[in-house]
Amino acid sequence: MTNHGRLQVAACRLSAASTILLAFVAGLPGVLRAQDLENGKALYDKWCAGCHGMTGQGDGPAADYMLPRPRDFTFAIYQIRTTSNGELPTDDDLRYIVDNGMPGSTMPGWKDKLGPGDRDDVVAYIKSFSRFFEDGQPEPVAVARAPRVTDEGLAEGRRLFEEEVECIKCHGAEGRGDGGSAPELTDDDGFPIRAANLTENWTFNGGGSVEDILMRIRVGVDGTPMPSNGDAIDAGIITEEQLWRVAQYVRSLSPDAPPRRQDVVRAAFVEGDLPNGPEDPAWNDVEALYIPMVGQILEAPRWFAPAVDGLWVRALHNGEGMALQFSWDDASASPDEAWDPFFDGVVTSMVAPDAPHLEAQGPDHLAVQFPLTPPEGTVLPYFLAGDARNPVYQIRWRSNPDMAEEGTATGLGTFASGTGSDLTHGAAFANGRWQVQFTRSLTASDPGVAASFTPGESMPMAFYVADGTNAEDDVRGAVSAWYAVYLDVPLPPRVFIAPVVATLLTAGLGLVVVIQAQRRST
Amino acid sequence: MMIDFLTLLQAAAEAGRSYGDFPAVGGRGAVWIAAEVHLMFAAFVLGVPMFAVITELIGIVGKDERYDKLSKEFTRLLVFAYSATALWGGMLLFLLTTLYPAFWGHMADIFSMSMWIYAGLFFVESFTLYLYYYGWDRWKSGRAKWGHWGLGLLLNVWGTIVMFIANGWLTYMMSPPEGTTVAEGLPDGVTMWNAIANATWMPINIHRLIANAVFGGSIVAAYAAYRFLAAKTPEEKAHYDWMGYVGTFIAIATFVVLPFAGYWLGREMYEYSQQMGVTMMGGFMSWLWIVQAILIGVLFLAANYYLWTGMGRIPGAERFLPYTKWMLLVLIVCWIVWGTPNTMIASRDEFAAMGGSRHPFLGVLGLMSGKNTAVNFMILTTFLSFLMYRRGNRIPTVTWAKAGTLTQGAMFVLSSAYVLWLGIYGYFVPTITRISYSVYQVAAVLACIIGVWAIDIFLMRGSQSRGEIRWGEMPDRSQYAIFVLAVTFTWLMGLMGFARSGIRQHWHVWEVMRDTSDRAVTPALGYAANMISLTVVIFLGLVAFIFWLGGLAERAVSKKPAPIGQPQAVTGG
Amino acid sequence: MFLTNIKVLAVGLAVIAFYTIIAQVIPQLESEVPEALDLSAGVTPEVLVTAGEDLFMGGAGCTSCHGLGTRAPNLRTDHAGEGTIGERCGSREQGCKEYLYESMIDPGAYLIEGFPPIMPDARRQLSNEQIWAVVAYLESLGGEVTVTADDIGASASAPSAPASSGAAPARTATTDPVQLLTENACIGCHQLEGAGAPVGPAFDGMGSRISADRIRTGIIDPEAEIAEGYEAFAGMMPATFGDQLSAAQLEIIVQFLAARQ
Amino acid sequence: MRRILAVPVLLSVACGGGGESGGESSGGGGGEAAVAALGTASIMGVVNFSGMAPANPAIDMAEEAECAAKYADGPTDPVVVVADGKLANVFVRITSGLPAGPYPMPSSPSVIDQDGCLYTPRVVGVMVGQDLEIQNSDPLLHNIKAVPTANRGFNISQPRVMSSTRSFNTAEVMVPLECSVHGWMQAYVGVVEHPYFAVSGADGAFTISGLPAGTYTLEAWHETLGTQTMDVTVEDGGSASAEFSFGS
Amino acid sequence: MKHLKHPFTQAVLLIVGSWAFFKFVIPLFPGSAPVPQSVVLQFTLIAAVGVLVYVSENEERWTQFKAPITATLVDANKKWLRGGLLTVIPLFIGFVVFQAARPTVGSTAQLRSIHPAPPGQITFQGRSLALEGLENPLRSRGSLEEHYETGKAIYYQNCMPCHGDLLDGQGHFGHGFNPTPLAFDRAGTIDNLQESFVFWRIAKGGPGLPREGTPWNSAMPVWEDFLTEDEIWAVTMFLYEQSGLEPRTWGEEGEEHD
Repeated sequence: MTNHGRLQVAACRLSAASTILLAFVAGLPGVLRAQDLENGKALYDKWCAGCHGMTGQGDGPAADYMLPRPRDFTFAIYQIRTTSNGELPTDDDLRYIVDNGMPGSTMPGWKDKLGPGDRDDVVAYIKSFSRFFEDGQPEPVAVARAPRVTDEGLAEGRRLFEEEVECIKCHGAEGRGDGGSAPELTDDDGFPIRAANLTENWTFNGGGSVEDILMRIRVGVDGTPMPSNGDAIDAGIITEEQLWRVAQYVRSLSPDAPPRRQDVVRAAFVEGDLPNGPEDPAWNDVEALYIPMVGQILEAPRWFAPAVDGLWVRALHNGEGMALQFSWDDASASPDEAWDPFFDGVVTSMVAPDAPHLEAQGPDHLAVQFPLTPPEGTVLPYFLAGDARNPVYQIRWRSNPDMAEEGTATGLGTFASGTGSDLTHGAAFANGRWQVQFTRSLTASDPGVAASFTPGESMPMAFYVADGTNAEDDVRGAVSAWYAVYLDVPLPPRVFIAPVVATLLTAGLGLVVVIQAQRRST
Repeated sequence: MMIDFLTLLQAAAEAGRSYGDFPAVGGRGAVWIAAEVHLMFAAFVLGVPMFAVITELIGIVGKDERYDKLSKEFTRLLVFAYSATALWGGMLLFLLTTLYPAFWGHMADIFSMSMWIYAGLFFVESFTLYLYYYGWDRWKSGRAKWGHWGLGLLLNVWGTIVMFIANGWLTYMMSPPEGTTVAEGLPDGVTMWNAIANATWMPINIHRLIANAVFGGSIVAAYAAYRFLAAKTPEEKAHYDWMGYVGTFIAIATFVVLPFAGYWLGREMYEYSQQMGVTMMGGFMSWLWIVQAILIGVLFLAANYYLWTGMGRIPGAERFLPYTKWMLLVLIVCWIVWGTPNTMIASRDEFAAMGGSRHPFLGVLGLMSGKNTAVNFMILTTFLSFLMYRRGNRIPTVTWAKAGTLTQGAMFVLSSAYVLWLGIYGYFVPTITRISYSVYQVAAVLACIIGVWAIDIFLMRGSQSRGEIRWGEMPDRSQYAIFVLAVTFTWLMGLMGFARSGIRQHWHVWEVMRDTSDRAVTPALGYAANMISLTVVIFLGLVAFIFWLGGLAERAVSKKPAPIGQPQAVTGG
Repeated sequence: MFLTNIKVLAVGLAVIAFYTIIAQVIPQLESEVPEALDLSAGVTPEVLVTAGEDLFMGGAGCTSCHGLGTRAPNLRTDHAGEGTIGERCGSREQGCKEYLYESMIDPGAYLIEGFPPIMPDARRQLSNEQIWAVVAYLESLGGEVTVTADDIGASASAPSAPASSGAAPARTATTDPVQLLTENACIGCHQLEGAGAPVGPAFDGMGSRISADRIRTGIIDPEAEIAEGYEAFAGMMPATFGDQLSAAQLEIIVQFLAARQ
Repeated sequence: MRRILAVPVLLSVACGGGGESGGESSGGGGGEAAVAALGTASIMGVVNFSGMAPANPAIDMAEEAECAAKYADGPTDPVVVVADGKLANVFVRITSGLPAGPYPMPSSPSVIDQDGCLYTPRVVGVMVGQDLEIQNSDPLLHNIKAVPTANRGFNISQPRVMSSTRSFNTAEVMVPLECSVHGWMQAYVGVVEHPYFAVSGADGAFTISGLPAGTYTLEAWHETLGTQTMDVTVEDGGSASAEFSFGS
Repeated sequence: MKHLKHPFTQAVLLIVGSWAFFKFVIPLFPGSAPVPQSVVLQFTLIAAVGVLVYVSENEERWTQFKAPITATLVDANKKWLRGGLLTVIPLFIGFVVFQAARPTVGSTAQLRSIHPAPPGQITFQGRSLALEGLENPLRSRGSLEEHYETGKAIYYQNCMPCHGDLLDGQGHFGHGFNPTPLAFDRAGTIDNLQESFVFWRIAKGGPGLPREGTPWNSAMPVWEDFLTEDEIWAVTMFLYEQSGLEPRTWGEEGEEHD
């Protein structure tokens, strides 16, 4: 660089500094408190450095265990902004993330932990990691008001989603992140990254409201492949209202509220035949239970970046047999060559601490387990594939070759397959979602291999799901704790007799009291 | 194969030598019932003499024959209760030796000497009792009366020593001295005295001594309450109303200090073994203390209820009535705080909504700081009720009456403020510091009680009366409160017995001698509650029988009812 | 009067019932009795099997080799088409339990083809009762449990574990370091020239990583310092080698390993 | 991991984008355009390639039929473009020897087009502050994503035929451009603080003109073949030749 | 207004009001949460007992309170009310019994002991370790700063996914387990415990819980399989440091209600 340039730089740096200083001094009196970098640093070192690293490079001790990685502050690339694409976020943007965290990632919200002043200090300190902030910050993008949500609007949104804005390219036809370009996506650091599953708005990093979604579409998500549509608006190709339609459509892909947490899957009693496949329309009327799934990080080899975060379970029985239907979002039917880049990316970036990695994509897995014998009292087998004392009965399914088997296990990796019932299965993959059905008789033919189910009783049930393209296998994957399936029974007579008896008894007692009182009063 | 079978048979025979079985309730159940009923009778025969000696003293000092008669009436019951105690004690002994021979062998091995002394003292105690009862009318006046009272005192002394010895055995099971083994005899450096005077011996002694006084008082009160309800004449009603009051007074007055003894005991246990301490307070038994809190809440409320309804028969007490509802509010709030479980019972959905097994807001109340504060407030409130009751029909005449009352008020305010402050501040300090706060709180409450009481004694000196207490004008429901008090206290004793015994879990002697029987499991609270209820029913049934017997004897002794005068309120305990 | 009696009785019983009900409605919890490992007299086969299972799965560390099927035959599942250990030991002529017991106290006696002779004498880690418990457990895997208290008593008088007898002599008086390492089952867990398992730090290149003194300490007191990266295996190496090797043999091994650059 | 290349501190401060464009004067177009100011000398060079050129990888464009249709023999990724021993897409610039600025700003923007799901040109140079015009000639969605280290990046969606303009305010060689929708698409932008740079054409030739007399260091960069430097001396009005030679 | 002063109305209002308070108002307090049904019931019961004491402690109030009840039972002009109550109350009881008798699929109430009693000694990686009286050896060895950093790294690599950055038991995997992972950031959790207790829980995890820790849904891994003794001590130290709580010491002792 030339002397001249250097001087100029120095001069402008000075003026920038003095401007900031001036702004501070001017804004101070009583209203604003000066952001305290020292305090910010102390708080940062204590609470943030574990992931983001002492020098803000996103290389804290936990970083290698995560995918996506923690933010590297030194480049000032921030996903969640209200400013134009490529620009710095405003302080409010940063504060918003510090306050609320990033759902769907490991970043928690800090508003219950740190005071407002403390959070300001942390924001100030985070900004000090990057020179870009020395130039001041831009204004938020102005956004027009949202049009009312209408059916036509949603249809228009869908059209735009698929044909004009072409969100479908990455996010897929039904928004489950299974678009044609999805397997090759990487973030700015070259780590593999998934297109968001738009059917789970509670996992959207920047919030799941229509307004949040619009802003992401409008200005993009920096550091990720998600582009800004600002230029398209400027060029007159897309109108802002159309973007609102897209946002409204995207919001409509998710349920109104995140699935409520429940414990028990009710297997309703049906007369006659059970559904004959996972896509049987009969399943549509059956109530589904959402099971949150999390990484198997309990026993080696642990897995910190599971692909599947939830599983929907439905169940039916007809007194003779029972059917369980599972559906979960998985962008690929593994193994899938198209996803090799993603698979390779996961393998090279997830430095699993416990075991060497897979060479090639395996199949997708689903396992559902029950205690082999109904539990006594509160004693259940260990929820992770049972324990030596309390074996579990597992039904396992694999996508390729498509097969299901049953057997017992007494701990992770001890599955012994066998035949204990007339288990059959069906599986279907479409638009980034697996649907699998298991059907079997209620009673096991071999009680040493399979569990039996009794109508009217709850049977504990736990799950395991793995995605082959995410470098998962039969021990690295997503697990759940114990839930239960309850097989409905026709109401027994005592249910009707007991209330009648109780009513009559109470009425009789009441009469006695009345008669007694009247006799006394006279 | 044959040999193997024989070996197994032999093994079974050996196992049979360590443990016996009992039909229906099982070996443990049998010992449980026998031990608990024996214990309740023992508490009765220790508590009632205390009661008798105190009332006799009041009678002597106050020259009031009512108290003397009261005292005698109960000593008569004591004679029957004594044999019941011995009977159940014998039964317990037989059950232990037949059902737990190995364990009993171990105990005998260590304590044989003290067992002989125990038996000897039992004789001495019996004879003292006979002398005390049958000499009542002979040594009626003057010095002889004091001598008679001395006999009563002696009776208490023997009883206390007997209890201390037995406590030595049972506390040894909880906290044996270090180095003890199951091998024959005691190791070097450990003597029988060490085994008796172990870590929890003295706390248990004190705890039981106080509890016995409460127990004696509450059973006496229940007896009086029954007689009150059954009374046909106003005189009789007045007498038993008064008797019920005296019994309740003694029960409540001693009950107020019972939690402090409990703290000491718990503290010693924690110090002795962390594992035992955690099992007791935080772990397996944590819910037992919620049940206990409910029971003690009932006790406090019933006691206050009795006092408040009793104020209806005291002329002038109506001026205090508007305050009772606020005191009730304090009691209820404190009861709720004390009864707040730290480990809540909830479904998974509820746990999820709470974000864990602890409620983020109420969980705070589940901690020691909150509970301790609540208990101390309940004690202070009850004490205030007493004070109001006592002052009901009095007009102080001393010149400094106003200042005195204000000082008393200030003491109340200061101590409650201090207790409250410590309770709140306790959340902001480390556990170890917080624990010491309970001591300060207790000290503040005790200081307040003693100080206020001392002032009150002088304040009431020579006070004028607003009118005599109309004994006998008590609503029936107040008498039921006394029953509730007695039953609850008996049940509470059973519960605490389970707690004390249960924390040893699968040990006969903590970490020395294992319970290797198939009933080594510490039962769940439901089973324990059934056993407790069973023992309580047996005990109360027998007590009722004894009372009935006493009634028979009474009728035999004097056909005509004793003349009833106008008894005075007890002014000191 | 009668009514009063009834009322009093009712109040009393109601109070008792109330407390009893409260205690019943809360979830019932019984305490757990930790299993006493008193396997001496009057022990039943069930107790032995359970205790043996605990040992096999946990304390005794059997599964670190027998669970994988690569270092040693997998005992819990089918091996070479002969079924689980309980099934296949029945073919042994001296009887199943005798065979298993002997295999445990003298592992060299019955080597299975294809596996390295790396199993240590079980008596180094387990008491006589515990060994029988493991035998009972292994028998229970597909076979009938025939171990009884009798067996334990009968073998109790047999020579006890070499570890506890103080200065038990090494099996042979060899001075060949490789033979020593093999005989003492070291290469079961440490790799030598690529052979062996990576449970402990490899012998290859050991001299370049740590000093001779450190090697010596490591053999005599394995817990003294755990090599980086092997923390998960801490506690697996028996501390009995100091007694088992003669001073000269120990020194030979130390020098041999220190020279492995 | 690209970011690991540390940012040189001296280059690190820019002043709101306005700082260095303050010296703007009339100037020529991009690298090839004539430049009025500082001098009249020029460097005319050529980049040779010796040996067998590596085969360029084929691209599976099945998902974009409209693009695929433009390539008769099937699309390939033009990583190394060699014709008659001449290497194209080499970015050449002067790294030292220039007098202190300010330098004249090229008057027209540099242009990069997305056509047939590939970037043309694949390598482009811009001066600091100079506009880069990004065109989309494909009737389908591209996003153009710049992943610089010293500059602020951008990521623009271009759902249809349209164009956007961006500029960089700090020198950076090279700024990668990519398309997330089409993982194969790759381009490079050389951002230089002066206008003396050029990109070799299909014939391997490049020209840097408008230089004052002096001795300069030239640096040639190729995305897979690395960089080479050489010193060149020119006189006023004269023209020096420079020849780079890459090989496989 | 006259009705409001009547003890009967007051009693009814007080009981309903306190129920509403426990059920609806307590969850509104800052940082609060819905109160489990069992607790609401318990509290309401206590409040009802208090109300009963209130109406009956004073003769006059008691008579007043009883008046409407007696009137309903006796008065001739209240025949319809009497009849109505005699119908409605038994029907309501019948309904309640029906609800109770009907098989439901709702989750069952559970009781878990948060802090079960630790054993006297444990086997840690093959060695016996007496817990009673055991202190954190790191506190008297080396630099505390360094141990804290070690502990921090271990926490973030292993514990954070469940127990969370905030130590509030709500890490990104926390919601998948029941019971939810323990929060360390509140008084009444680890500050009630000696460090040896924490060490035991970390080393042995969910599978090492005693019976009172059932149901064994605890997802706490057995960390002795992953970490060394010193690492567990370091992470224990980190927990206290980071949460600003102090471990319970072995010194002077007392009890703690739970």
